[in-house]
Amino acid sequence: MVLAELKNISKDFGGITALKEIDMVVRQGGIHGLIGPNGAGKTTLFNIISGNYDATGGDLLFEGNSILKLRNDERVGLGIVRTFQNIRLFPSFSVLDHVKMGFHRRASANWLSSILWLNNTKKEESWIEEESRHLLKKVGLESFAQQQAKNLSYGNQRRLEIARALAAKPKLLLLDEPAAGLNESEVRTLLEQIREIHAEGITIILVEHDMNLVMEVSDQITVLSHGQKIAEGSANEIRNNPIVIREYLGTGKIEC
Amino acid sequence: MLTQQIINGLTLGSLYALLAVGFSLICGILNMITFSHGEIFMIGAFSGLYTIIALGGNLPLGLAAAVVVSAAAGILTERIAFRPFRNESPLSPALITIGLSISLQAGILLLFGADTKPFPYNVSAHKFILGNTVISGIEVFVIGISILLMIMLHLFIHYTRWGLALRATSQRIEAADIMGISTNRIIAIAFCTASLLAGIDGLLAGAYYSAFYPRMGVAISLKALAGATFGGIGSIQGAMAGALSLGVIESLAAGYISASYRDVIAFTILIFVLLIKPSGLLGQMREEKV
Amino acid sequence: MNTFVKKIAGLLSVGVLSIGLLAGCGSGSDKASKDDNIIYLGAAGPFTGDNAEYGTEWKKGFDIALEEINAKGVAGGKKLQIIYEDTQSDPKQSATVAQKFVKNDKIYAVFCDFTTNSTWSAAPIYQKAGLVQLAPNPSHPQLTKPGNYIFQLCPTQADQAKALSTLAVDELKAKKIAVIYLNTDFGKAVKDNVVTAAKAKGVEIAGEESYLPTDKDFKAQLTKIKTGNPEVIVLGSYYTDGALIVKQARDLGINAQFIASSSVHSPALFQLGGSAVNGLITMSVFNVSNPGETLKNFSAKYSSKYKANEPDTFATQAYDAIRLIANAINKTYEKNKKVTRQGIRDELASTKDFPAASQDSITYSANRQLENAKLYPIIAKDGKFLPYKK
Amino acid sequence: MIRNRKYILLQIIAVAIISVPFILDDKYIFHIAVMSGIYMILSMSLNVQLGFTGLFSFGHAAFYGIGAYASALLTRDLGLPFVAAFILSGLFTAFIGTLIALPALRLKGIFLAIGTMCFNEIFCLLSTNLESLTGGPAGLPDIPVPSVFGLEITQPKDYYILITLLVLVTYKVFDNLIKSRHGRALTSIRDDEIAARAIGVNITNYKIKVFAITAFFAGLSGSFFAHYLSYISPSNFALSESFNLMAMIALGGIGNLPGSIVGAGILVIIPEVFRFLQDYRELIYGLTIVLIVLLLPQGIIGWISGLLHRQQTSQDLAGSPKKFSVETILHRI
Repeated sequence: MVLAELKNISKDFGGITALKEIDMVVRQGGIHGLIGPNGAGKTTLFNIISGNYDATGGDLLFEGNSILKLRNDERVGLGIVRTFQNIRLFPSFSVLDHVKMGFHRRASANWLSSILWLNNTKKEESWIEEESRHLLKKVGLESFAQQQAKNLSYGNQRRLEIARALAAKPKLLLLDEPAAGLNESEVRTLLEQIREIHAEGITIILVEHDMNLVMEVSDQITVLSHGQKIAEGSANEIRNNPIVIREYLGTGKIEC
Repeated sequence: MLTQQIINGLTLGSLYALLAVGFSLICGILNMITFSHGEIFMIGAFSGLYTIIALGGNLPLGLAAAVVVSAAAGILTERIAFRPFRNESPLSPALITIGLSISLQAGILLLFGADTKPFPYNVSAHKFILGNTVISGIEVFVIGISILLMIMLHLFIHYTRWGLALRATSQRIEAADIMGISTNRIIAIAFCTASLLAGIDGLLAGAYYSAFYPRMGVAISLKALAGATFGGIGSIQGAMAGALSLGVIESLAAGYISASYRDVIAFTILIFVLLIKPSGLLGQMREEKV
Repeated sequence: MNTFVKKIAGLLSVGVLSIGLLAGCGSGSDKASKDDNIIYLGAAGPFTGDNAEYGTEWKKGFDIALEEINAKGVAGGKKLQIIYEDTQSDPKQSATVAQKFVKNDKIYAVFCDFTTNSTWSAAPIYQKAGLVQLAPNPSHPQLTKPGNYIFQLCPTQADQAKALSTLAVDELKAKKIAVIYLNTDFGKAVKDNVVTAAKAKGVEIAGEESYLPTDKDFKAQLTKIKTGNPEVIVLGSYYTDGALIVKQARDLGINAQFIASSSVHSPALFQLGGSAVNGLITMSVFNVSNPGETLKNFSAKYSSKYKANEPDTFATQAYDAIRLIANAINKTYEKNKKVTRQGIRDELASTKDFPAASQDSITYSANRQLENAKLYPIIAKDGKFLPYKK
Repeated sequence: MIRNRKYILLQIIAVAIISVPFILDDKYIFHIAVMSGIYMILSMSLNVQLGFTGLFSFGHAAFYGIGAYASALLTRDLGLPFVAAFILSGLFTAFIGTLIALPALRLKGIFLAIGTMCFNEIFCLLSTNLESLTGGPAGLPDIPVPSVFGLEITQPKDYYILITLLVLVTYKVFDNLIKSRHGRALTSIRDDEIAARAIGVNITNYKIKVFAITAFFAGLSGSFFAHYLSYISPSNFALSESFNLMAMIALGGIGNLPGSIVGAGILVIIPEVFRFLQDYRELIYGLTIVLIVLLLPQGIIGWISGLLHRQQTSQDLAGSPKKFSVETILHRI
């Protein structure tokens, strides 16, 4: 079943074409890898799916509906949640507050109720607290709950960012280079985490430079180069695709 | 009346402009706002005035005193209010400079009294009369000096090593740091330049209006900030053009619409410009990076 | 924080603390002398801030009056002393100071304030407490409306407007006049009253231009006025801005006759305006052509004490303010053998033909404004104000 | 348990401070306390906008003025009872706040600061010039004495009781807001707008609402001020008043709600205490602002709780935030 579909997506930046007529199908429950050399347009495509950028042309369907007109935050409400390549945490928030923040779209108490601290706010806040602690425990950050997020190690900050995204109960999770800056063992843990998330039925799109990681977890991979899609298929197909090898892997390095 | 109002506006605008480029330099480089620039203008004016009086009318030395004192005050302001908060919220420097501005006014008031001091020389003796339009010598002088200083500033920024470093720093402080530019020194130079221009402006304005008083920098600095924003913070030409046009707009608004609504009109135009182009008419947009 | 800033901060802290201590000790001695032999008066005015220069003139006038009065003593040998509180003529601070003064039962009367705004914001408080509020300078025609404890000392703008329009129309034979005024309660009152009075006399108004208290550039307004070609321009200004306006007008080649309300009557006008103000006619609240004894005496003392030519309106009105209160204190003491706030109010209200400096004599009307306020036209000439004669 | 005991202690201190004016029973003290209360509401609302949401609103005094003029006109000229005018002026100010928010959304950082400063100036100029409506530069005198459900409020003591209630309500409202999901959303906007959007916060909506609610409370305190002094004029709401409010929240701690109460209290009381300094008062006031920002970047409350914290826990929190409040306000403008 198709969860999201990109049709003819293009993006110009002041006359410079960053993406040209990209078609892509993201299957429900899959892990979709997105690779390509630097400047290939991976992050741009990512930002279009998440709603940070507007596409210049084409259409984007999510669960069958066009969502191109929706804002970033509205897409979060539909279940499209992202992380950032250069980790964007809230400097003044505690670890627990970050996860609570993830519940933002799932809670419903309005301003009036919050200001008066009515029953539904009270209930909702204790539900959020409980769920957040539960989630923290699951990702193994419960001992840091009251600490400032910025004092966490780099690997834990990554994990926290993913936990925050998970708290929003995504249907489609967009991971932007989650392995960047992590050491060997942290990458292993990350791999575990991605598998667990996948096991819960969450669809993932993964932009990653770490080829081994992408090849290992993705069941579908799209390769971009110079703003165009040059290949798509399973890890094995991509490995053996002559165009990919020429355009991309031919440099002799899998890393780019 | 139109030519006369434009000349009035240009004179006023020239006085705004020397302060406005200072705002543009400071705010452009640091992305922070200063509220004590008007007081640097004021102490420049006072030190110039009292030097002139003490030396029995030595104008060049008065100007030199204004330059030295205001530049020193500017550098000190940077050390106290800006350097400790680099790369932090612009709120702290804003608050400190508000405090500095209050205390500088109070200090000058204690030292020299509250009364308005005249400039001891008659500066508007020469007049050029063209039909219905009157231009006095001092107006030509004010506009001339202002343009001269702007040209010098332009040359400094575009054709010297320091100017290059200044521009680099205003593009990206961290990058400039990495490139081996001593950003501390560059920012100090920016403050120094901005402040000495403010000091000269103070003496010029004080002499032009023949009025020196502790709060002389308050209203004009707000207008200059508006002018700089109007033209584009971070751009020297923009700030200058903005200040000059603000002066002309004010003059025309007072002349053809209503003096009571002059400032309402000026500020409303500024807000509209900000809404249409938040970086000002000639300013560069800063891209939000995801 | 780097060491430099630390050092500066440390230095500043020491400075702040020591200034605090010094000033504290200095004024501490004042406060210690709580003597039954002293009758305190409150002065709430602009001793700092935008209008501080006018507050400074108050103090000069007060000091000369106190020297005179305390040489003789009031209410059977008691001394008068003034407690100064700065309001910056800010309405909010004026109200705060009022609360402070009314609760201090050693204070028997108050001078408050410089502007109509700050006078009015304190008025309900003085009224409720029954404490005389004598406003030395405000000239708003409705100033005393808030209650029967508020007294005005300045001829109102209605009086001024009558005198100014008579001068412009009857003496100077103007057919067209223009007004340039400070956009505050004061300037607006000048403008409104002059325009009404002049229109009543059938004069054309060639322009009404306002400016803000912070303005120093009036050329835009003046250029506009110039096109209307008025014969007389009326100023609703204080002396600082008044001097600059006349100067800039002359620079622009405006040759009209300037006339101004009494607020420009100050020697500072000449310092700031130079020769440009020559020929300006203003209204003096005091009788320059034929000064009474009181004014002569005050002028002489002022000139010798402050090394100035002559006192301005603000100092003179401050001088009279205290003498009026002292007079009321003496009278109520004679009658009742004691001094009360109420007593001072009653006696002040019934002041009649009191010889003063700012007017030849002062009589309070039923609504506590000057009865028969007189204004004397004077002309500025080479650094002096001379009686104006046609 | 310790937390609970601390809370009770704080409540006792609060009650003690509130009751001080009653013990002294002095009109001047009550007056100062009422003025402090008015500024507490103003600075709390500014703090929610500037401190918690990171919106550089430098023209808060304009909202204060709008509330004051609205309430004065409603009672004085339309004859509405105080309670109705009070609420209506709050709502009206909130409405204006929303209108201001719409263009303000396009501006960031110092540009928003400059824009709101212009708004403050425009408000003052209009209230000076629209004479038929606002009384012009002379202002509006004779604003009716408020009566609350038939009781006339005349004494500073009565005003004090009212304003104390109002301060407590304001505090409770903002405190509830801040600890709810909406409060977290506001703070997330301050910390990182892009990340906030990416987790589902509708930034536009939140900014508008924050403008509205803070303007509402500024309007209420303006209304209270107008009826308390029974006289208002444009100079009450000048730009310098906005700067005063900013100094108050800096003193108490940016992004610290109880801090705003303390900051406002101190900055209303201090100039009164230092009246004896006369000419030096302004100088000291200015230098005090400089010193506070330099030496106590987290404000007084932050500093004190920092001291207490240091005593309680040993070195384990060495890496804990030193400049929590200032540093985190929108590092990218």
